[in-house]
Amino acid sequence: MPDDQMPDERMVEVRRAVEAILMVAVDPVPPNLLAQLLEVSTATVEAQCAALADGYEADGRGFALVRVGGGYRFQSHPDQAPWVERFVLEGQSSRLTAAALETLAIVAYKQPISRAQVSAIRGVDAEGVMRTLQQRGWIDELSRDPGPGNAILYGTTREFLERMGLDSAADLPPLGDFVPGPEVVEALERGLMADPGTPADQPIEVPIEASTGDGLVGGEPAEAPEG
Amino acid sequence: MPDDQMPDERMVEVRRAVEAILMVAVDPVPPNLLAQLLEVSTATVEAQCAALADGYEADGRGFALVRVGGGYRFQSHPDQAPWVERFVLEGQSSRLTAAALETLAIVAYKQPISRAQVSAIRGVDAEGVMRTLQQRGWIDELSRDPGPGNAILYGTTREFLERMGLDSAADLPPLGDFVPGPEVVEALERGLMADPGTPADQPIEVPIEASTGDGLVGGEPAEAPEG
Amino acid sequence: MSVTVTTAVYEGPFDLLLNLILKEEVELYEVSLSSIVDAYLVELERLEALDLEVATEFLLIAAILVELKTRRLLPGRDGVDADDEFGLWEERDLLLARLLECKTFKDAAVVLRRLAAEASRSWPRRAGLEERFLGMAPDLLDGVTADDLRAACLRGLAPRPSVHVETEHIAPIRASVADAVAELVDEIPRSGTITFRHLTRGLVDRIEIVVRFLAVLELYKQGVVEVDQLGAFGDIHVGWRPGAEPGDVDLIDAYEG
Repeated sequence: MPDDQMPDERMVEVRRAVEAILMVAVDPVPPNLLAQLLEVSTATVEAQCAALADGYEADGRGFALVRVGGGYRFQSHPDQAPWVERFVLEGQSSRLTAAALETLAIVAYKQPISRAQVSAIRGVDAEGVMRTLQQRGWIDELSRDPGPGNAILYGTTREFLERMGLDSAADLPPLGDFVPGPEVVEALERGLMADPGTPADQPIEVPIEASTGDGLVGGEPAEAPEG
Repeated sequence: MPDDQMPDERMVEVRRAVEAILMVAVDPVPPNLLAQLLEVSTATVEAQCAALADGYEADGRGFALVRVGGGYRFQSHPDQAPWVERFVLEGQSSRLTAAALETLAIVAYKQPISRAQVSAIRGVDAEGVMRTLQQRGWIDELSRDPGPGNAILYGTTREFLERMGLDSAADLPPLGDFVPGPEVVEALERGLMADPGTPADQPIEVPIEASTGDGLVGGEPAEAPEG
Repeated sequence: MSVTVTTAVYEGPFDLLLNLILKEEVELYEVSLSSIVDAYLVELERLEALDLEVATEFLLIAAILVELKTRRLLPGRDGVDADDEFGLWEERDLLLARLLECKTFKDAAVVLRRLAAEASRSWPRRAGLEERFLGMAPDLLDGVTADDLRAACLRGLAPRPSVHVETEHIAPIRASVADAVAELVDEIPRSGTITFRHLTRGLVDRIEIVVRFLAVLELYKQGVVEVDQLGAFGDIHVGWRPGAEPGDVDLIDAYEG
C-alpha cells in the first residue's frame, strides 16, 4: 500500500515503532529490515524516517536520526559535540576494567579465537566487551573458522602490538608452566565450534561487563547497601 | 541561578545537551554528573529531564526518558515492546525461577548479607541460586564480614535496579508491606498449636487471596529450571 | 484427609509446611505425619539426589511437629518437666518466626517479579559513543604493559575459584551413608565389638555422626552386626555377628532409608 493510501494511525504506529527500535539498536538498522519487521514497504520506512529526522531538526532536538552505513540510527546532534566531548572526557573514569583487560589478554594469547570460545572461558557473554575492543582498534577479525559454522576468529591488531612494544604476538611474555582451569581447556578443545551467537531458546547470560559502561571503563562499584 | 531566573535559551541549551549526552551514554547518567558537565544545578537538570520526559510522552514518542538505577537514560517505550521484541530476537531477560526471585528478594532487603544467612532464611542451601544471580549480574559481592570467618557479603547491583525499573534500592516497597497479616500469623500459630484447649476440628480460614495472591507457596506453577 | 502435593515444587521444608498449613487449609493435627513425610519424599525423588541438608532440616521440623502433636493428643500434662515444656514452646516460636519470614520474602518476591516484568517491556539504549568520539576517549591502554597482559591472561585462564572454598566453614558436609557403610564393614570385623562413641571419634559435624548412625542401622538391617545398649544414654555397642562375612554386605549405592 503506497504511503498516500495508508491511514494516519498506521503511519503513527510505524513512526513510533521505528523510534523504539532505533533507540535500542546498537548498529545502524537497514530500512529493508525495518520494513520487514513492521510489515510495510521500504519506501514507507524511508518516508517515515525522513519525516522523523526533519521533525527532530525542526524541534531543535539534541539528537538526530541519520542514515549511515546502510541504515538508520540515532546519534548526538553534531552541534552538541562539545557537550558530548565533555561527557567523554570528564564523565568517565579512565581505568580499564579487570574484565576488559582479561578479555583482551585472552584474545592476545589464544588468537585466533572465536567469540564463543572467549565467552566460554570468561563464563559470561563477551560480545559487548569484544565489540568495544574492536572499536578501539585493539582486536580485529582475522579469519573464519574453516569448520562448521564458520565462526569469526579474532586476534590482536598490529597497532595494539606496537603499543605494547611487541613485534608479534609470539613476543608476548610466556605464560610459563601454567595449568588453565578445566572450563578453559574444554572451551579451547571444543575447538573452533560454530559460534552459537545468542540462540533465542537459550537463557541469555547477562554480560556483567555491560553494566559498566562500554565494558572497558571502571564503573561505579556495586550499589551501596541500604538500610 | 534558580530555574525561574534562567533565560529560556539556557534551558533549551541544557535540554539539548542532555538529549545528546544520554544518546551516547551506555549506563544511566546521574543528575549530578549532568549538572557538573553543564554547569547548572542538579535541580535544574532534574527539572529539564522531567520536562523532556513529559514532552516525549505527550508527543507520543516511541521512546522514553526515565530515571532508573540512579540516573537518566533513554529506553524504548513500554507499549512498543511487541515491535522491539521482533527486532531484539534474544528477549531481554530470561525469567527467573521462583527460587531465584525469593533469594533475590532476601538479598535486596537484607543486604549486605552472607550466603549462609540467605540459606538460613530459605531453609535450603542457596549456593547454586546465588551463583546464578551473580553470573547474571543481579547481585555481587559487596564486602567481607569483619567478624570471624570473613564471609563474603552480597548485595544487589545497579543492573538489578535497572532491571527492576527502580532508581535506588530505597525505592523498593518497604518490607513491612509483606509481613503477613494477623490472620496468617494466627493460622500459622494454630497450625503449630500445642495447646489441647483449642478445638482441633475448627477449620482454619486463611484468606489466601487477601495475602498478595500467588505469593503463597506452591501457588505459582512450577517453572522450568533455567539452563 | 488426603493431601495432594505432587503438583508443586517445594523449595525445602518451610515451603512444604507453609503450604500444608495455609494453602491446603488443613488443621495440621488432622494431617497424619506420614502424609507430610510422603509428600516430602515425593519432592525428594524429584530432586533425584538426597540433599542431606534439606532432609535434616525437614526431619528437625517433623520432630518438633511430632512432639507438639503428641502433647496435643495426650490427656493431661501433669508431671511434664517445666523446662521441657518451655523448650518446646521456644522451638515452636522459632519455627513460627521462620515460617513468617519465609512467607514475607515469598510475597516480596512476587512484587519483584512484577517490577521486573514491567521493566522488561523497555529496552535501554546501549549504542554508546559514535565513532568520532571514540578517539578522544581517554587512552585506556596508558600504562598497560605486556607483563600486565600476561598477568591478566593468567587471571582469566585460572580455574575459577569454587564458591565452596570461600565459605567452607558453613558449607554442608556431603557425607554419604554408602561411604560410611563401606568404612564400617572394614572397621567393625577388625575390632570385634566396638562402641558407637569409638566409631565416631574424631568426627566433628553432627551430620557425619548421624550418617555413621544410619550406616550402623543399615548393617543391622542386613543382619551383619549386633547392636546393644545397656542403659538409657549408655554406650551403644556394635559387634560383628559371628559367621557374617563382610562380603555379604550390600554396599548400597544410595541410602534409601
